[in-house]
Amino acid sequence: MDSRIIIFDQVSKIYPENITAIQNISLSIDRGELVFLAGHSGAGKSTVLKLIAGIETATHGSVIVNGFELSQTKLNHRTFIRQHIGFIFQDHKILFDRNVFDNVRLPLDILGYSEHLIKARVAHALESVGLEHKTHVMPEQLSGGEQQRLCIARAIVHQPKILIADEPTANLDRDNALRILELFKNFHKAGVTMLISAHDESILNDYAKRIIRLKQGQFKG
Amino acid sequence: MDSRIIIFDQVSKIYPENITAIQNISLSIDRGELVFLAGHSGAGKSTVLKLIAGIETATHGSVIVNGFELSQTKLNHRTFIRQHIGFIFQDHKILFDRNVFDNVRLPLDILGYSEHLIKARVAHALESVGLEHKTHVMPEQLSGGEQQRLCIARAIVHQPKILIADEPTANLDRDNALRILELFKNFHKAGVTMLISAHDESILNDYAKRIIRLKQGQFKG
Amino acid sequence: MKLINAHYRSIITSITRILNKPFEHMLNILVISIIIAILSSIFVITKSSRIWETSNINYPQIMIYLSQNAKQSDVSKLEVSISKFNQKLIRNYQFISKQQGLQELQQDQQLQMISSDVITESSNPLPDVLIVNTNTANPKLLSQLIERIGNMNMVDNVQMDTNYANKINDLINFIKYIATFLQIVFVIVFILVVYNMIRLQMLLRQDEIIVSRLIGASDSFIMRPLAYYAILQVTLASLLAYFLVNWFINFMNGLFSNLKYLFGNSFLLTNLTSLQLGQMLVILIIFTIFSVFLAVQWVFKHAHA
Amino acid sequence: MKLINAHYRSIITSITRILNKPFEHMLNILVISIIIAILSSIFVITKSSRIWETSNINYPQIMIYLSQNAKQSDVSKLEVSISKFNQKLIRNYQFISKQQGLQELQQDQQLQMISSDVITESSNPLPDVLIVNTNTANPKLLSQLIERIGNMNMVDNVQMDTNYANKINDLINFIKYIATFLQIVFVIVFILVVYNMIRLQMLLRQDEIIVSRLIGASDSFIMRPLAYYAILQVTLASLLAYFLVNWFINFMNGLFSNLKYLFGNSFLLTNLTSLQLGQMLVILIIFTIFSVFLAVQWVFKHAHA
Ligand SMILES: Nc1ncnc2c1ncn2[C@@H]1O[C@H](COP(=O)(O)OP(=O)(O)OP(=O)(O)O)[C@@H](O)[C@H]1O
Ligand SMILES: Nc1ncnc2c1ncn2[C@@H]1O[C@H](COP(=O)(O)OP(=O)(O)OP(=O)(O)O)[C@@H](O)[C@H]1O
Ligand SMILES: [Mg+2]
Ligand SMILES: [Mg+2]
Repeated sequence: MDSRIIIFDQVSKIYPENITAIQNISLSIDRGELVFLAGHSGAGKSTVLKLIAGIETATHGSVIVNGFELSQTKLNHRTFIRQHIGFIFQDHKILFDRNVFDNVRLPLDILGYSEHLIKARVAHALESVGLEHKTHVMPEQLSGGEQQRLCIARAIVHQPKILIADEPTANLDRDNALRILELFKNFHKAGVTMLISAHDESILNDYAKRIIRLKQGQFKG
Repeated sequence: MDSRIIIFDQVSKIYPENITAIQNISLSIDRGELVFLAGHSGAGKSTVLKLIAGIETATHGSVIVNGFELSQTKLNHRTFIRQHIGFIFQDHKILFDRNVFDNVRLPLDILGYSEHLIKARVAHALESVGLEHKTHVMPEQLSGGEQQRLCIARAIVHQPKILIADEPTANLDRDNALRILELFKNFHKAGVTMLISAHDESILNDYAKRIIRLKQGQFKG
Repeated sequence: MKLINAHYRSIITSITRILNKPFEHMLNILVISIIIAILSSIFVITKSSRIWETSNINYPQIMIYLSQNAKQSDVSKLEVSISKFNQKLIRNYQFISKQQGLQELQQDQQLQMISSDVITESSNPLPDVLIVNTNTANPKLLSQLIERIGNMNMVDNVQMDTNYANKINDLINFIKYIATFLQIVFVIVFILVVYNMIRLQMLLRQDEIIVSRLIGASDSFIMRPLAYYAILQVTLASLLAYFLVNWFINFMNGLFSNLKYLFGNSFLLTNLTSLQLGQMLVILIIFTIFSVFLAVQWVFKHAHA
Repeated sequence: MKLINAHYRSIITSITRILNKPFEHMLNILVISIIIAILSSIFVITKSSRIWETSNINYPQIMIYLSQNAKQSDVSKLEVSISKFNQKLIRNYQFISKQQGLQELQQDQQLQMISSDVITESSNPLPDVLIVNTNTANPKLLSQLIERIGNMNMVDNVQMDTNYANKINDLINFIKYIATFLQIVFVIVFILVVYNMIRLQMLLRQDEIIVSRLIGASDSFIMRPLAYYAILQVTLASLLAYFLVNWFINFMNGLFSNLKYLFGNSFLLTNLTSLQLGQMLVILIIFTIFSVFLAVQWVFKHAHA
């Protein structure tokens, strides 16, 4: 078994109207590795993460996740890969028509878990992010930071093999941010492969095993 | 004319189900002042800002903005006050069904500006935040930081008397954050009253004229 | 000036919205126009049948058989008393003398065989007859009328096909019944569909509405484009319905002209006049604005901002 | 096991959705049910009128006048040849002898006055008559039939109210025309309304669909609750429509029983059998699933994720 779980081989992503987000990037990430992705606004961080989850498709080069070359994988199989990834979206993508509990259970519904297991798992995930007292609250009644933590709970509830977090601490004060990073560290210890983007490197220094720096779609130093 | 444009007099805000967000806060802000609001996630920063814009109503005490006691002002008059406030929402509130230009023009439409003036004002606002090259792009094609700057452009396009920004730099890298703060400083110089919340105080140090620190709904030190 | 500009922009906005997603909006317009078309068809049919009803012999005839020894002067007297009856009861009458009666009888194929040899001009057993065309199908009024005529001088016998009278009366009531019933059903359907259309439109634009409110939009700023949108929809639907009804009328009139002999006179559907079309449109638009108002209030309450 | 669980959850979800916003969904159900009710009413009416059509004397009668010197044996021969005609052309026939004809004639009020003195049993000018009830209203077939009968032995004269035949034929075609026309219109309306309902449902749940896709939901995971939702709506609407039609039938039958004498026999609408109801439901549901599929594909294309 290949020790590398994510491989980028000379990947470029050009959005419509010739907007080059990523240019000729190659990288590989081992199973269980913890990698940070840093870079200015518009550097291409989110694009890299979306390519891994198969949400965007590379224009050139190949993206291989868990042995699958994504651009050659059928859409239905790509959604299957997503089921094994936890994704914390930069714009949250919270569903405002249902309460915190029902937001967090969504990945488990997709995987077809039983009601019993769902209750236990959701409770555990909410506890990890410190939202256990908001279980039955509607998302619009949460503060910005609480919403962010809700997204984290949804991404980890099905205990994915790969956890991708796009600026997971952007809306959090230092204490809460450190708490979340601590949580991620535990995941890392449990063998989860992790990719975390951040525009603010200062908070990473204690944790960074490996930092990839992007600048205008290319690797930097 | 009262030099104070915003007055909180023993204000408390208790959300449904007895969630106390703000407890017995009194403060006053002078015309043209620049004030920062700091505090942990859930401290009540957004609540204070929403009370000023009349989006939420105080449970106890009185909130006076520009001479109007908001809780005694009719809804229609409250929307009138909002027209003179620029609000940068923590959750952006971008309309994804229209392009950047049409998002930014919205406040001018509400004020009934002519097409000619709208074009000039929007162009100028987009330029101030560095989004002039994205004028006709759909918001979903913007990176997280670009979306945040779009919100800032919409809040300043009608040159409001009061500018309220709820974590305007949360999604921005340091360079872009400093650029935005520089922009705010220029507004401040032009006489706009400004209230900016942030969970991260480090970036404020160079600018802070006055910092109000919240902790669990109350003033702190 | 600002207000005119605002209205102008709202109109442009709603037209652009419809042009941007023509298929979706066409569906709505089509459904609404079908409902309006059905409503106006029912209106057209009842209106036309009322015209047809009054201008055609479809009310029962009363046959007055005079006694054999009635003279010309008796007939004249009788005619005078009958012409005094209310227009609403009697439309006109017709005198058929013994001689005319005989001629008609001789033209009847089946009777020819038996009558030709037996009955001749000299031995005419037929009475003079006065045929009265009534103007009502109400059985009560008709039986009163028959009683009064029966008591007149020189009247031997009065006959009316009461069965026929009842039939006509029932048929007319029946048609009115069904027409009213269908009209009520389709007015309700129209109300529900328009209200629902606007509610859904608002739900689909809920983000826009909430954000606009938050940055200071007034109720009217939000209502205006929705109202124009709905008015535009209903107007387009009404026009489409007008053409549908026009086509339906032509189609039906084509059929009716083939069926001409089934009805006393040719039954013709007449289209709505432009005045009626205008009135209908105004009523529909008033209702539409009211619906928009209700729908907007509903969303405001649920968006509480 | 997982799949059954998933289906079970989808059903529960769609029921909860309907129960959570009963008013909105009731509107949809009502509109759909009215359309279904109209469709099934048309079906019921055409079905019932077909039954009525075959069981009532509404096809033209042919009167065969035999020559005066026809004997009993001639009549029998004639009856045999007529009974050989196709069932589709001739339902039955009835022989009326001179004597019977005379008796009937003597009972006719108007003729009594002239015939009683003149025509007696001994000097009976009437012919024997054979009345044939036909089974078709097709003018071409009827005139062929008349020609063939006219050429038969001892037949003096063949008469048919061709005018009446044409009327009946036209009327039947006319009703079929309109029924078909209305059925097509309302099937189209049904398609548009259901498709639109699901599309709007999906637009309203677009966020949910997009987010679900992004975290790995398959097409069927997204389609399932929507399909159940739509099926539930259509099923409820069908049931409601069934009651509406039932009520309509009772209402109409009440009216018809008053109008009994207008129609040869009492005209009765019969409701859909439970088999027909089941068939209708199955067809509607198949169509509904197809609509859901189309609508889902449409949204997937536009959400391209
Ligand atoms: N769907 C899209 N269509 C077109 N252009 C896009 C799209 N998504 C991103 N872009 C552009 O690609 C570039 C990189 O975007 P990306 O979202 O990857 O940046 P980022 O590093 O995540 O920035 P941020 O820190 O602001 O989130 C930006 O210039 C952005 O405008
Ligand atoms: N609409 C609401 N209904 C109920 N509770 C609410 C509502 N909005 C906020 N709260 C609660 O009030 C408290 C303060 O919220 P607020 O949004 O003011 O915090 P904040 O300082 O802006 O936090 P953050 O930095 O995370 O945005 C939180 O506990 C939050 O859950
Ligand atoms: Mg990003
Ligand atoms: Mg906040």
